[in-house]
Amino acid sequence: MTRAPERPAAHDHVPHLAHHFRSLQQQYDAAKLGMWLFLVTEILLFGGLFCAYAVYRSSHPEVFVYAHRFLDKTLGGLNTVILICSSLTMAWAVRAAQLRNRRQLALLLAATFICACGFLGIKTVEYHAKWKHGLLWGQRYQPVEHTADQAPADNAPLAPAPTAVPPGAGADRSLLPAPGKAPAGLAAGEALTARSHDPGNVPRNVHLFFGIYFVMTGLHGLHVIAGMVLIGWLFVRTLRGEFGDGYFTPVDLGGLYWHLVDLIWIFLFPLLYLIH
Amino acid sequence: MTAHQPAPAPHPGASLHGGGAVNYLNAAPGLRSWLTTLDHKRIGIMYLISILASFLLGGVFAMLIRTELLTPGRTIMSAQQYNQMFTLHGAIMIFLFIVPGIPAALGNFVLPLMLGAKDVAFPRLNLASWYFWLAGALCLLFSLLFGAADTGWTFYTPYSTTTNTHVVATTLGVFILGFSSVFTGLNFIVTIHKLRPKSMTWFRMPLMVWALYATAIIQVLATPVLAVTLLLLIVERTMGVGIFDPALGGDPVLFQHFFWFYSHPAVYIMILPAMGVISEIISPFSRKHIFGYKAIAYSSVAIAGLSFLVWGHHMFTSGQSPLANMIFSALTFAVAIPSAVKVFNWLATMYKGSLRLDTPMLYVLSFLFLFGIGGLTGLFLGSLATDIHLHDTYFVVAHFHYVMVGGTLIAFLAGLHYWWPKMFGRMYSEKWGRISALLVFVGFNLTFFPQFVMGSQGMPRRYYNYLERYRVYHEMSTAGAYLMAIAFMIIAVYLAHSLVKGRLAPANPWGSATLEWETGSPPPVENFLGEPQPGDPYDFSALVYDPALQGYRDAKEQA
Amino acid sequence: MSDTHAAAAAPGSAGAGHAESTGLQVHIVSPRVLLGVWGALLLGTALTYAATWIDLGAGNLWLAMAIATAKAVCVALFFMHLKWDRPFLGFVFLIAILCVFLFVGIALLDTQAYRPDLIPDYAPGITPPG
Amino acid sequence: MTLRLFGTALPALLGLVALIAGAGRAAAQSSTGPTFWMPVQGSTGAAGVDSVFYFILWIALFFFALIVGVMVLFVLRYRSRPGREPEPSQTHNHLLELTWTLIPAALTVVIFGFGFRKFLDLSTSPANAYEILVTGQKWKWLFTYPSGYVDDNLHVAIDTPVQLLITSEDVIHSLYIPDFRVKKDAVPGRYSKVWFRATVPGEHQIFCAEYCGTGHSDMLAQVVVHPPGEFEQWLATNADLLDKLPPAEAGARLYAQRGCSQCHSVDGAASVGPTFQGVFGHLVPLKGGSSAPADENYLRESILEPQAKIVAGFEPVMPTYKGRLSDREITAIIEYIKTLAP
Repeated sequence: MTRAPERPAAHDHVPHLAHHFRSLQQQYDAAKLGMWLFLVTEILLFGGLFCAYAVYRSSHPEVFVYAHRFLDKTLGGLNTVILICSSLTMAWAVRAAQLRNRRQLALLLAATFICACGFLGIKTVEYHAKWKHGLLWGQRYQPVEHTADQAPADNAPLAPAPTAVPPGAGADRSLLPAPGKAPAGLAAGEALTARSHDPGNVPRNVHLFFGIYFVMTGLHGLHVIAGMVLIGWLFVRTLRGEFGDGYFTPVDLGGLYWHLVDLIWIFLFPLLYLIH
Repeated sequence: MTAHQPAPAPHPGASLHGGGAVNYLNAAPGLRSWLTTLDHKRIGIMYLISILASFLLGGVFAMLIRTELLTPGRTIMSAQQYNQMFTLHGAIMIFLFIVPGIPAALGNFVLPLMLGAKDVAFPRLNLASWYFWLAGALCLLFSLLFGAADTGWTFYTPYSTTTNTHVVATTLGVFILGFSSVFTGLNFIVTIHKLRPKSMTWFRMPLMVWALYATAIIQVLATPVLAVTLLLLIVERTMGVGIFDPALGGDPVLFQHFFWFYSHPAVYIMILPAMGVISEIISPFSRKHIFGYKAIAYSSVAIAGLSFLVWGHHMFTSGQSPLANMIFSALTFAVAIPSAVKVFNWLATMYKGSLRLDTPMLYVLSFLFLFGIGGLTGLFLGSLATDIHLHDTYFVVAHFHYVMVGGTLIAFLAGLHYWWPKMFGRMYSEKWGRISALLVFVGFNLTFFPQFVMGSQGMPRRYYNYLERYRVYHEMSTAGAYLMAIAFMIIAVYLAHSLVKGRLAPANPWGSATLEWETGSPPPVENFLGEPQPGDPYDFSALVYDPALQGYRDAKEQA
Repeated sequence: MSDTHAAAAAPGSAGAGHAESTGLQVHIVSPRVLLGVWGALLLGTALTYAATWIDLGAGNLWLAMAIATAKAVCVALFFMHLKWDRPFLGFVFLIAILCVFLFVGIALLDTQAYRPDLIPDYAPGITPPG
Repeated sequence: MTLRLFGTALPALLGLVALIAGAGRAAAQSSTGPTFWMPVQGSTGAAGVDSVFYFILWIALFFFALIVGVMVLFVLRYRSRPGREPEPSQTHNHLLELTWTLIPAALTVVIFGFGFRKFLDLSTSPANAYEILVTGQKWKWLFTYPSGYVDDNLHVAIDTPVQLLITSEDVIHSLYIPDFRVKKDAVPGRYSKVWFRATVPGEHQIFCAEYCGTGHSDMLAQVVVHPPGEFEQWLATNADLLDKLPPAEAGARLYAQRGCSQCHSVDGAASVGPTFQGVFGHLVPLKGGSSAPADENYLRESILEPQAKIVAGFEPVMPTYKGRLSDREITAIIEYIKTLAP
């Protein structure tokens, strides 16, 4: 909770100790409990979306199985890895702050920030591809003809024009130099071509999946942005040398927030990208 | 007990203007010092002023609604305006007034004092929550000026997604108000856990604190779900993400699950602090130790827990499955029990006491009467067979108002009169206090009791027009509403008058044993001049009445 | 709720240290633990990924959720310090999870129970694509 | 002072108790007629619901009298007055507290059970029930009979189990028949079922109980309970009115029955939509300055695609009637509009 009054009240002798606390320990415990309660509200906020997801997945399983193939497992997985790394750097940053290693702290915060940028960058690529193929929510769901074939080429901006490539091969371009065996990508490709040949198999109300996909990842994205602001602010305070003397509460709390953002993605990834 | 106080008379900070003693009111002059204050007492007062303003606004809407309903068909406004009126009346009264009413205004002021703490855990967050309240209120005002939502405060889809009024502005306002509510609750939980002096153990906490604790738990756990519900509603209206809109394949009944998962616990956010106030007042005014302290404390927490298991009783006719209907009906009755326990304990507290029937106590008595009716009529609505008939009729409207106005508002008035001397260091006119308390009681029953009857006779709620056969009930109801309005005006007048002309208040006018009465009226900026000594909050044996002070003081202390 | 009788906080284990000038009792996580958890998380991700190649029907969902939960527990315990913090914080966390389960559970139970009443694929506002 | 206050307050509050109690008693000899609390018992289900209602009412009255009685007694006996000192007594008593926890607990279980049993009676319809499709739309009820005939009132035969299949065209409505103690939401995208067996011939009020916008309180209809034999007759005479009546007259009936009348007057008064009077054959000013001649095609288009041309000064709120009115029905309505000269 960045608003927690950790800053020293002007007249105080003990630096960073607000007037209404008896000891730094008490102040630290209070701040920490406050942050955890804030995380509780975040969990319930997303809880609502998970509820919507559960209800619609159980009522329209075919929609979810069909539509999730339009998401790019590779990019999703990549983002998961990025977030996990950012969690590591963040946790390490807390350690650095506790050990008063200001330089390391600054570096690790910067690293975390860069990871966050990477995550958003990849999300942008994914969103852009969805937009291009009209894979949107509600009435805006207007998939271009045979989206199926192009879907795995979601990451077109990263790959050479996918048109000539057999369906599905596009997916691995992003990671592998040569087009070829990316099981996930291929699986998707075959399934889709199979479908696009007889449209009878395409379930109705596919837009529901994309509505939920955009709401969930969108809200999560907003939280990533908020996290970046928070980390940036911590970074500045570090450069100002505010965390040099063993005072690290803000870093600790910022870390908790960032890990929660990671936690939520850990569930979003399999639920949205890896439906079987 | 009050050893830390400088010798009484003139009392520490007993006076508002100068008079020597420095207190939280005169410590720092100027509007700016208020708008930037981190003092929980000042923030409490700011909240008090704001919520009273919104109560006035919501009250005006209520009077307009009752006037419109005086006759069937058009009386003073169009159907569209009427629909916006009752929507705003509901939204303003619930989200701007009742929810923050007791916790954020009275609670903010007394909680740290009762605990013997210097402030709440996060003073800045506390101030922020007030500014969030302000932002939310402004959003609602904006929507009010530019075509307010006509959806009812429940925002049911698909009506709320299709109507062409400013639903987004209204829901955004409520969304922002959610933050202020969450921040208050979060702050209180941490304060209660971390800021108590060593000697203030859990079971020495005043019951008001227990009530605020239970309330805060609900605020933190339930409000985010309302937030996400409103977010989904907003993206539905602005971008057409059809999660709740059947036209887009969405499920409107799911919206009702979302909405009531917050909004049922929310009614306990509204009533629990009220129960706390009652426990706080009934004991000193009976000069008796509260009966069954632990039972009352635990029942608050029990209500908080159970409140999350009963939301479906708002959906018995909505197409919810019979299975869920059964589960929710059964659980609903479970909530009745802790509430009953509290009532019996309050009655037992009065037994063999010496009852001082001053204004706060009169409100407590009318609370017992009105909340009794409100609670018992809840049985009709919890029971499946009868709810099918009564759901969405005036019976529900009456029940809701008996609990929320007869319960919460009355308790709020009780608390306001009880803590008024502590807040402003002045006594109000006891005579007018009692008269208006009686007027409120009579006016309230006249307004809402007929609504039970017309409800069970079939009059649906949210009706602009109605059949002739319901007319007489509506006329009674409107008459009562005017009577209540008069009573509220009287209250406003004598309270305002007391601020300037009122007799200076002693530190402990009622002879209460909770800590806030150990410090001056009004309290100093630091709350306590010495280290407060928490004891049994309902043991009055150490207190004696001192005519010189016109208040109570510690028996051991020299007058 | 014993946490309120405060002061003597988390026991410092292996890499325990504490900041003299602040006198705060905090546990400092050792690099070994940090990297270990990191590795476990990457492994978990790989597993979730691999799990989609084998077909367990409905089992896939539960497997994926199980792995995700395991990863979440790792993050909460070590990166978020729950392992060394006051148990009450973990309790708060669990309450939140419990609430979400309650909400999702009952909503799911009801929506599945009334599904027969729904008109299949009702969505007049949507013009079917293609 | 205090005493005088209570001197005045007491009669008021005791009078209230007496009122409720008296009312309860009057009602307790439950005839099927209307009582202080409840409307006529117009169906077999009603009696069951009322029995639960009065059962709870008596319990409630008992506890209310107990609470207020004790309160008033204490106020009179223990009010502080010169020389009155509080007498010592227990600050808690587990046995006592347990009793007043368990007794209400037990009672609530009973109330739940009773209410649930009657609820099951209400919700499980007999197999041979006569089915009628109910459609809610802003702000009108439509009742479709097995024959396909649509009426704006609910006609049923007495002593016959009737099952209603309820749905909605636009937003959520709620079909509410107080005399039958029946209420069920009409939710778009689903069919809700409710049943009753009417026992009292004549008309019974139908309300919309779920708020649905401007016309919510005018979304009324009647249940007409026919004595034995008459229902079939009534249905037969109304079933094929398009064949029986000249188009204009049939159109007049459809105008009243299919919801046109909710928004379009025939006397020149503008309401939610423009009036039908003298529309035909004239130029209609449209939103955005242009205008259009009101011929057959214009009227047909306005019915099927209401958003295509919006008359100046009105909101685009009319739902499409595509699939809700047959071609013949639309023609009949147009014929009717033609007859409405100023």
